[in-house]
Amino acid sequence: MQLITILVVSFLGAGIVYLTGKFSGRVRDISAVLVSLAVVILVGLAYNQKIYTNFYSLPFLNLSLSLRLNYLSWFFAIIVAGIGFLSILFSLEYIKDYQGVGFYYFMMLFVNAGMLGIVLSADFLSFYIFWEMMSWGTYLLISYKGGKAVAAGLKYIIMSVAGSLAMLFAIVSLYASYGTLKFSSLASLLQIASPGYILFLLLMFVVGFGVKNAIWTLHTWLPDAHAEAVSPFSAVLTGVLVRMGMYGFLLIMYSIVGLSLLHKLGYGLLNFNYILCWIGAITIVIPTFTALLQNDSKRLLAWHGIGQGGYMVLGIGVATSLGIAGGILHTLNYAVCGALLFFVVGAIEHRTGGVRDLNELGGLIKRMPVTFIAGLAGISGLIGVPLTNSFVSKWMIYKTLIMENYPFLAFAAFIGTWGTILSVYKFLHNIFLGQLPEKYKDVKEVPLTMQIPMILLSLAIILFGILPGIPLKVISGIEKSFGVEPLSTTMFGMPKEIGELNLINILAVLLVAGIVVYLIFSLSAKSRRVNQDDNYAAGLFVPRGKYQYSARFYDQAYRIIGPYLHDVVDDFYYWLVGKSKSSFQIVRQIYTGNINTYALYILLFLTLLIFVKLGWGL
Amino acid sequence: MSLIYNWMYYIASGGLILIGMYIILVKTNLIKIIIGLNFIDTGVNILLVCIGYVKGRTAPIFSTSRINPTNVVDPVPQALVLTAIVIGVAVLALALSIAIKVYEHNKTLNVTKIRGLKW
Amino acid sequence: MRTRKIISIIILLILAGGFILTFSQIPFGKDKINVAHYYISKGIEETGAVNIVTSVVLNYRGFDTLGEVTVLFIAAIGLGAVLFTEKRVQKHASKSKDDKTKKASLILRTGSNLLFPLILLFGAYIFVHGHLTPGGGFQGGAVIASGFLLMYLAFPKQSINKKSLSVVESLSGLIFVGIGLFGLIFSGYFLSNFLPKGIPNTLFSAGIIPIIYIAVGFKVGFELTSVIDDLLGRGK
Amino acid sequence: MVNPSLLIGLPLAFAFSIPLFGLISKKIEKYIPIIALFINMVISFMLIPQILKKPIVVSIGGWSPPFCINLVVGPLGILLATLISGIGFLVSIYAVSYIKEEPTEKYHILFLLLMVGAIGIVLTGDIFNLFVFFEILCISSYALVAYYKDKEGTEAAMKYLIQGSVGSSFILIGVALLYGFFGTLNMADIASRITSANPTYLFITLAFLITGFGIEAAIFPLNAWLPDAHSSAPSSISAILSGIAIKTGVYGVARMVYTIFNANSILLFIAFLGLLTLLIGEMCAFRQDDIKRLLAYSSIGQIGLIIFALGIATSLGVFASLFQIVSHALAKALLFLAAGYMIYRVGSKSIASLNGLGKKMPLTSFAFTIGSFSLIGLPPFAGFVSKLSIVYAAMQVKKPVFLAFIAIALIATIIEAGYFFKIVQNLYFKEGKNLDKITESSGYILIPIAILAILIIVIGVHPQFITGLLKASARELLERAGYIGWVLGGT
Repeated sequence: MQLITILVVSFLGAGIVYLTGKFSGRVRDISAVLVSLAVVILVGLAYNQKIYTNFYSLPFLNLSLSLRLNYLSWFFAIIVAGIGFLSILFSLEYIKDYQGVGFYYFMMLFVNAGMLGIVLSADFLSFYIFWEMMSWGTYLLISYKGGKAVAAGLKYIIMSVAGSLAMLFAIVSLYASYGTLKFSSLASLLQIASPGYILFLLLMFVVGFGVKNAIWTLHTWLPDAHAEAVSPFSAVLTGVLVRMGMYGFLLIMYSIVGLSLLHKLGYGLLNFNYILCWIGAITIVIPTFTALLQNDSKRLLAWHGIGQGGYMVLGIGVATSLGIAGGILHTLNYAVCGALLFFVVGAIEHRTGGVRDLNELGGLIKRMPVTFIAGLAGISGLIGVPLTNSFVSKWMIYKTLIMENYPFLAFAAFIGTWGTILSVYKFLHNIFLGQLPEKYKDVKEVPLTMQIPMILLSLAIILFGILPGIPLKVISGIEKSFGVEPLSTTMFGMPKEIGELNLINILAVLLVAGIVVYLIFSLSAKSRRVNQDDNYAAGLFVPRGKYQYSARFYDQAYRIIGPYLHDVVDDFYYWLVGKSKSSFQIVRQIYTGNINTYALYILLFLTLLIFVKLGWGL
Repeated sequence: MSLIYNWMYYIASGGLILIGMYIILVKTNLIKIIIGLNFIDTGVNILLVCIGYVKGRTAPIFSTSRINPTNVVDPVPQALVLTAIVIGVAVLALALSIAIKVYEHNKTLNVTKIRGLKW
Repeated sequence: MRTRKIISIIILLILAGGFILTFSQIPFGKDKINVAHYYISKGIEETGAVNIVTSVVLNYRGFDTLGEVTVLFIAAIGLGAVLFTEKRVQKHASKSKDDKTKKASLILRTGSNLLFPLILLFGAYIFVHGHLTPGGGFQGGAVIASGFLLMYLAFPKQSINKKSLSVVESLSGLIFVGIGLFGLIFSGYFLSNFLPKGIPNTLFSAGIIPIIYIAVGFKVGFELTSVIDDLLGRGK
Repeated sequence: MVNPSLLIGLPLAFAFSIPLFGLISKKIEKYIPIIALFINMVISFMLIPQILKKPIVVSIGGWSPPFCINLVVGPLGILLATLISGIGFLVSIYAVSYIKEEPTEKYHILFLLLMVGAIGIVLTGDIFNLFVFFEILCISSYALVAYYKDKEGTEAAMKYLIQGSVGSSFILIGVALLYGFFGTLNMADIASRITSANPTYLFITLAFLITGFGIEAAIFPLNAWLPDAHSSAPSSISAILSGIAIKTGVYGVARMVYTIFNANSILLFIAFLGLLTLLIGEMCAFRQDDIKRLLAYSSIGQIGLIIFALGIATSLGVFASLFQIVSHALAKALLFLAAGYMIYRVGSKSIASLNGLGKKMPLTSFAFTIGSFSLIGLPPFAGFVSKLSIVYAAMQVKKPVFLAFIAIALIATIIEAGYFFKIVQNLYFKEGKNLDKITESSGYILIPIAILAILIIVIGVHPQFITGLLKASARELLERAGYIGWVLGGT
């Protein structure tokens, strides 16, 4: 009942918000916030409960739709609800000047509701239904801005439909073989299935979830979609929507197929998990370095979104207790950081009139201090600076890779982190540091409703960075439900058996170091404060316009690595589409417009029927 | 000889049908194509009558008492032919009226040139 | 074009083969009568019509005939719909030309005047006696339409009143359906022969058959007339 | 008990009386089809519960079945009759303000007769009568396609007429041969005697019948008329043609193959043909710039899916096929009606001209979106459930060939998604030109569109409304002994 309430509130809430929007914009805004807050509270209240309910039945297919709640679904549900709430809050000011605001709120809430449905469903049919609802809702939201977003939306939905059809294929074949779609029953029924069939299933699901989670070769929709969507929705996209794929991976690999079966798939190095790990590693390296080349702030973050997804896939691919926990924890951590960074970009966009080009921004630190701090927290989180959340999850992933003797994979993960550091530094620097362009002189800090989500998320980064035990407790519950040996954790990190990680110690060390540094700096000579506009270059007046050394930041690096990072996969897809278009053109010419030819077709068909019958005795 | 006698009507009906089809396949004049349709129609009607015919029997009209009920042909195909003819006429009339319109718009009856709609 | 001819001939040869194979299973001129035995043996008794074809057409398979009437109606209406626009335009244009070009000869005009009532009478005879002799509503209607065609030939400028045509058409159609519905009311079956059968071989026999045939005769006659009228490019 | 012959008799009477009403007032005419089809709809709804208990066999004229024409109102018949009268009713409401070009009176007569033909086809139990009703449907649709009398319309009607009458000649040949073989025209009677003839030679007859009905059903090489006719007809007629007329062709094929001939050997071939039709239809639709032509090609694709499911020939397959018939009929009627009015407002058929209409005609565009999502097969719309059933039915037979087929069918769905999503984006997210004067559709246009959209959602969310009837219908097609038993008595 509780789960049904959550879904009903979130779906009906979306409708109600849309309807109230017809009367008053203000009421609509308030009710949108209230609905999303109510969902957060409802999900929060459901913590640590185990629920299973049937909510609908389709007697003609002998199927019933059901919902369930366990640690896994609660973990994702709270991320969905939380990020959803914050993005709605952030949207209040951001979206004000757009057309069709009612539609926007409706779709935001609808997509959130769809995602809640995905994580709460207990059988594949309801999973698929909510999945598709989320997909088309997302498509509408991505295209919402018009212009370039239209192409991005189309690209997204085509890839998404292709993925979900692969998934449908697998789901229906499951149903045809076993007569049930319940996760729990399938989990036991599949234990006696042939490895070939399991591999086929996993392959189909990997395609389906991989499109969403943007693993390499299926990732090409993501940069466009993230860049062109409105920023609050980009936050939802990168933080939670894309991670539905992650949820799917966890569900199919560990909750249903199970670890013991997974290990039987393949021979030696050619086994499923190892290949998945490599896909994860490639997904880390290539997109992270591609991000380095981007000049569009959202596109840069989008490529990082792909790269961080690689860490998660790598983590769960290794399939040890620590690795899985690392992967899941990184999902949460990235959701926080990613959403925060997109909020930051959104705030910048909001104040500068939609500027995303990193070469045109700069020096906003004084003008938008809160945003700057949020951005700093976000990139620290993304990199995994100690005392931020991702430090823990990345540490866990590295540790797993080293413990399990995967040196190359570990190396790939490290390289990824370097790339991350390089490119997010560019991000932060080009926006906030350096010279302030003339035109942004009057830029002000964003309003409070936009600050709150950023502040909350920044706090969350620090909180989970110091107290990783909070999410890890839930995660060990998840692992227990997978039948994996649960990770033992403490509030501040890991116990000794695995390899000591105690963030209190680190905190203490860093605090001491920080105090020392501060003392040194405060004792050393004072630097003179200069007005931001007060820039002289060797005694010459600066030409108006851009004078910033950060324009084309990594120009040298481009020349070296640029050619290798060309997105061949994307080119391949475009080639495929082009080829199929031209082949459709050929097929189309069957319909010549000449009635004699059409009559010929009819008679050909008739004779073919007769001929086939008489010739081969059909 | 009896073979030809037995097959004559079938040959006529099948032949008419095939000739009609050939016209539709090969001729480019719209009116000729419509004539071809009519050929097929006529062929089918003959076929129907052939099927109902029984050698040496008379029409199923008992206007005089001399007619024996066992000595009449099958009345059903004749009834069907009646319907089929009327339907053929209806299609023909409509086809001609559309042909008039097509000619007005295209100034030609050559179907290879009336190809505004294709692909 | 050449290849098309060759292909079509090949196709048609295969088709001809198919026909031969099928016809070989349906011997010509043999007694294959199955269901129709019932009609032949019981027809007169059950329907009162001595023309078994008529009893099949109007009673046993009366529904087909209703459909057939409908098809003809559709053709007439469809023709009117398709040829609708240019009528008014042409009427103006043709008026001036008509005087010189469209004038029938005296012989034709006199002969038509003389023959027209006879043709109508003949047509009426055919459809009234549909249950007794070969003939019926369709044949009679066609004869009537030929009379009107003759009139059009003789007097090209005059035209029949379209409105009254359509009224007759729809009234006779309604009579047919109405009889069917009356049958439903009186005996529980659509189009059942609920009227007394009378003595076979007399004019007033066979229940609803003559009534329907009269309606059909009018309907077919006027529909074909309106088709002719439309194709001549005139009318209201 | 309501007599099912009223379903045909009443609209026929109304159609004949339209000219008479026209004498009274020109304004009444256009409401006659609404009244007639509404009565029809009510009658067929009333009949459904009875028929689910026991099918009704009505003889016309009062003789026992093999000797006269009879209506066999089984679940399949009533399902399709309800669908036809329902959609016809909605389209006739639409036509009240949509059809302005003279002679409107003739339009309404032809429209009503088209519906009579369609209902007759699905209800009749006599094969020659089937042919007659088929002709009623075809001839009235030829005339209606040419209704605008423009260059495209007449050309399309001409092509449709030639192909269609070749098809109906084939049907008549088939009927004649069947009569030659068995000496009877009652479908149940033929079905019970079918084993007495040599199946090889009988197959030629079946080939003629399949080709004949296949032309109306738009199976692949026979469907060249469809894009022309559907795109040039008035939109209300396109909705009927796509929603109903081609379904009657499918019904014809299904009746012949399943009930009469019991031709199980050909089913795989039919499934293959369906798949081919699906692929070709979607490929052609993808490249269209003309919205109506695009929808027409999409109809070809959907009909391919329907025929594919029909070829699966398990009870679930036929069920899914019928479900797809219902959901496609609703969605395609909706799409044509909505697109028709958009075209009317914009004045152009090109897809690009629909840009930005989402803001000017929000309700129409919204309905269009629902229709296209349903066709793609997205939940929670009706198309999802039907497509899911088809996929499941194909998987359930556990033959590798069907597995491959359904995989290809799913790939075709991606193509379909490609063009429909593009149109939806054009509606909402692209900037249009010269949209200032465009306003939302009027009431008569919106009511049918809204009802169809609601139906799509309701069936999508709660498919149980119709699944009972669909299951019974599937059983009717598959259990031919039952069908013969209803008509001839005994089993």
